[in-house]
Amino acid sequence: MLVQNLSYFIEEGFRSLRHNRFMSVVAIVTIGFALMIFGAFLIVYSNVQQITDGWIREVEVTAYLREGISDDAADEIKKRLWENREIASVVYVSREQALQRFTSEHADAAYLLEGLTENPLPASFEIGLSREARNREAVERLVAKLGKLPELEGVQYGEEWTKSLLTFLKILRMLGFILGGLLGVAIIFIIANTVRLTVYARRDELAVMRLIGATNWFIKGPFLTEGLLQGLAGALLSVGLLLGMYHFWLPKLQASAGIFFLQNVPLSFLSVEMLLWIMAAGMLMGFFGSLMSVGRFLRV
Amino acid sequence: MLVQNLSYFIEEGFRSLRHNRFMSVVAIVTIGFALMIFGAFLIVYSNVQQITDGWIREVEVTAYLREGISDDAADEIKKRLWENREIASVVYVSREQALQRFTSEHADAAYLLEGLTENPLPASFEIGLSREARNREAVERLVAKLGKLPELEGVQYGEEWTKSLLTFLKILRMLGFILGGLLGVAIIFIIANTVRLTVYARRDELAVMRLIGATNWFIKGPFLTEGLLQGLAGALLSVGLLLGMYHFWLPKLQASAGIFFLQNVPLSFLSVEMLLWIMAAGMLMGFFGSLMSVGRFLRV
Amino acid sequence: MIRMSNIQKRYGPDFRALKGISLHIRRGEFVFVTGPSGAGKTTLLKMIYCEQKADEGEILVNGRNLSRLRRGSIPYLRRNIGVVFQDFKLIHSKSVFDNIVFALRVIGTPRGDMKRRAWDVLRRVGLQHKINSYPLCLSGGEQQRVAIARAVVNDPAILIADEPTGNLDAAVADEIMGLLEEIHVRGTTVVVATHNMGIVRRMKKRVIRLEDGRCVSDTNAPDAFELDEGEITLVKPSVG
Amino acid sequence: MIRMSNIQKRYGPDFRALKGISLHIRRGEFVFVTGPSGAGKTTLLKMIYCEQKADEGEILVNGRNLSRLRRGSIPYLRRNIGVVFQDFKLIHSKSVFDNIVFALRVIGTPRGDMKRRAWDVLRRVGLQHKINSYPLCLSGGEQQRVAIARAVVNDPAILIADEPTGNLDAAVADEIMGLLEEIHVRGTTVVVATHNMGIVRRMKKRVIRLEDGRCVSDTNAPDAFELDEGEITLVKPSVG
Ligand SMILES: Nc1ncnc2c1ncn2[C@@H]1O[C@H](COP(=O)(O)OP(=O)(O)OP(=O)(O)O)[C@@H](O)[C@H]1O
Ligand SMILES: Nc1ncnc2c1ncn2[C@@H]1O[C@H](COP(=O)(O)OP(=O)(O)OP(=O)(O)O)[C@@H](O)[C@H]1O
Ligand SMILES: [Mg+2]
Ligand SMILES: [Mg+2]
Repeated sequence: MLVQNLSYFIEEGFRSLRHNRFMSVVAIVTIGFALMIFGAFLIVYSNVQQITDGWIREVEVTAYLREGISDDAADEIKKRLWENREIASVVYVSREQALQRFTSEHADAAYLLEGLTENPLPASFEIGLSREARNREAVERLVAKLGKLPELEGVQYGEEWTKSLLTFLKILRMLGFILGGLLGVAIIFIIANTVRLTVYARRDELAVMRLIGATNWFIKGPFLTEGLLQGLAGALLSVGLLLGMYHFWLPKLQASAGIFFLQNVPLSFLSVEMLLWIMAAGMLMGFFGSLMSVGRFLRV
Repeated sequence: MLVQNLSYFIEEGFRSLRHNRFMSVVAIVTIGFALMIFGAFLIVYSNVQQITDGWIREVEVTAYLREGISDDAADEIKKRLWENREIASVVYVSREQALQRFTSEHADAAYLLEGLTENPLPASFEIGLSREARNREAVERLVAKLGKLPELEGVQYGEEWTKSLLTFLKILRMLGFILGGLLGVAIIFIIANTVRLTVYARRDELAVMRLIGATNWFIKGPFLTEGLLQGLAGALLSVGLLLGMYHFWLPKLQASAGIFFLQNVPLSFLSVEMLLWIMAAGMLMGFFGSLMSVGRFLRV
Repeated sequence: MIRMSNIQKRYGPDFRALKGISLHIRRGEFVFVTGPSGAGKTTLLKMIYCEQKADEGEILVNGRNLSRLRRGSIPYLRRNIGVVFQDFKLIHSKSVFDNIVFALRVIGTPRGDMKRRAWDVLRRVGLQHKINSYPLCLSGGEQQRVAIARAVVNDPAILIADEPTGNLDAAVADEIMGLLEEIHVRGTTVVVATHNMGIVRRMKKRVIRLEDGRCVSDTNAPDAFELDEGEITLVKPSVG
Repeated sequence: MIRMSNIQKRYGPDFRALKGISLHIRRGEFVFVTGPSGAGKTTLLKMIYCEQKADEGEILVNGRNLSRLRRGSIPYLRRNIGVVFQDFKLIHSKSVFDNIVFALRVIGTPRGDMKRRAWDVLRRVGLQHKINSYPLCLSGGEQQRVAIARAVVNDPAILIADEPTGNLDAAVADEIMGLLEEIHVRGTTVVVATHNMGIVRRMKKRVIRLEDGRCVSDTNAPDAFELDEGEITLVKPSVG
């Protein structure tokens, strides 16, 4: 009995999709485009993330020691630093090493140091960040923590531009979050509403079914499978659109160097996991869009 | 006669919106959310643009002269540079001036230069960019052009980070363009399709009207005003949502410092012009969505 | 007014609803079309107002050859034809008044006139008290009368009524037939498809009988039908 | 089987469609409901299968008090009641076969049975050749017969038919009434609302007459109606 009903729901969902072709196509295209937007957003977001993460990975924190701290004391501090989870590596650079490095790095300017009587460079720790700490917040947190150590004179991370970049990336990330959140909400509404309209277009039939003595869940069944199928078809369409654009349109766009000379920037596609999530989301939204809508027309 | 019809179309459009309340609300909410996405995207895009434009404005190009070029010859070159539209200001910095600047800027490292027998610094032009050239492409074009001049030894724009930033911004801009384009297309489809579904739900009435002897344009009239009104209402809803979020939700989000410590980043809203464009777009899409759809059901 | 010659109508590849119908209905005539369920009455009427096109044969309505009519001209043909559809085809989202008025609006009646005429015709079918109701809030018979009112409101040259009394009691049906008769007297060509042999007999008009897509009889003598339908009936003039 | 006591039904604040109806229809009875257009026949029938709720009064159907029925139980009530709606209410997106089958599916008929019974009932109403058509591709009378087939296919305890012959010619109408009679003989309680006095007279059953929302007569003597409706008719038993 349950099996018979279930197979009826599925059969009937497919039949209805086929029968109401215009409506199905319109709904599926709408859902497809809505999910495509979301997918495109995810692609952009994850690519920006990837690019900036690469940069962040290069960020290195340098902590300068106060004058007059012995190498032994420095060793002590190093051990303490090591206890921080954010820190993956600590290299001690003594004053002498710093001077050596300077002369070798600036060989052409070696004469600048020729007349020196005293070594002007401080000793320092070069701190490498652990994988988890390679993000803006963690870096800033670490820097703030290090700033409180009395043995350290100053903490510097990367060059000046890193700071600007980190701020910018923070903004970008926040904006991405906001945009993504809005997108998510909007797309849920769009898909659910589209399915609602398809149900609305057949409100008369719903009433008839109820008058014949069908229970609500028996009436809902096929509409739910139909909503689910519409959502799935829309999701497939969106993935198809994204894949198509990624493979055929993007290379052409990148090749038209006149506008964006970005031939060499590799943009990655969504992961299979993400794609599966999109499908699942489409199906769920279709399903719940139907669910919320059908009940409305069963008040007879 | 025409006036009578027009007033009938408008009256009837409003009446129909009111009569089919469920459908109107669903359609308007869908359109509203679709346009909201676009509006939110525009806000994000224009803010990112604004932030990065501030940085770009600080970009200064420095062109180093080859050794052995006299001050007079430099003057000649300066005049030629001046002819470039991209260049708003050129300041000649002689070798002596460069040395002076170095010593004053690095007062604490003055001893570095104490033993010097010869001035190691080259002469240079500090080039300010004109307003139109303050963008990534123009800067790169200018740099490439300058690089071809034999009198110049090297051209440097800003510091190292500027290059990374410019590349990144280019990518970001391209991605923004792609995303924006996709969004635009998708939203046109979504809105038009939503309006189509509302027309589909009343396909029977369209057929009846035609059987009574109404001409196609007479039947379409009220549906077109209705589509237009739905689009307009959706656009107003989207603007309302955006304004609401901008004024009430964003400050709270920024205040919840735990996640994003961005209290001090001022995000600007859409310009009035943009808002008007959104309204116009909503109305147009509603109108054309109706137009494309109604005809389909007038084949009797 | 309406002339058909050898009309054939196919629905799908192997079903013929009309199998060679030829007839001529003159201006100002009053004609009944009868026949069993599925005989093709509605299909025949649909030909006249161009809801269906003939596959073969020619139809002339009001001098126009319908097979040569451009799609854009169909509305102008229909404005001269009032139709009472078998399934009423009222616009559910419009009130009774707006349904009637719509038919007037279509032909560009001035605003003031519209109201008066709508009232007038609703009074004629006995529905002035339902003027602001919506079709789905009316009884079957009331809906049918609205459909009739809408068909006659703009004084069409041809009136087509498909089973216009199927949901009406005998008394109201007689009134409606009286209304049609009156319109007929004013010069309108009237074609009524019906199963109600009582009415057909009483009206004493020309009767075209279809069976299985063919015209099996076409006569002005109502007596010819006295013995059909498996029922013997003695007809007296209407008392109401 | 059906017992109403002092039923009042309001549509809107100042329109009463039923003004105190009390009646009792026993199990296995066959009852006609007649009355002029707008008298409240359909409204009365809608009470029985709970499409409309009474504002006052009580209805008992099959022992259940409908005013106390939970919304969730309504479907189970309706499964015992076959209804031929005045406007047919066929599901336009389903074929004739699927429309019939749907009524069987609702009550959980096994798959094999469904097909057989659908065929059977369609043959009874003379539509086996239209089994794969869609309702909008049928003539009015054919649609009506599908509606009848759907109502009787699952052998309901109560059969309600609202104007079931409005679109049928006399011969088919008689066949349909024969079908109803047969179902009645098998034990079903049958309630038929109709304007067709010819049929009412011929069937010789109990007749309830409504006028303006009131029950004006309730009798088993068909002779009482011989002089109404402005038409005198001599009735003979059906020949077909
Ligand atoms: N759109 C259609 N598609 C396919 N077949 C159709 C269509 N319309 C009508 N038919 C078939 O054509 C035949 C004639 O239909 P028509 O509606 O003309 O009958 P009718 O004489 O009006 O019958 P009734 O008295 O029952 O209304 C019927 O068998 C019907 O099933
Ligand atoms: N849903 C509704 N809302 C408001 N009024 C209604 C509604 N349904 C019916 N009515 C009114 O109630 C009255 C009785 O309607 P009902 O359908 O019961 O009549 P009926 O006897 O079936 O008539 P007919 O023979 O024409 O079908 C009518 O005047 C009708 O306009
Ligand atoms: Mg017909
Ligand atoms: Mg009724």
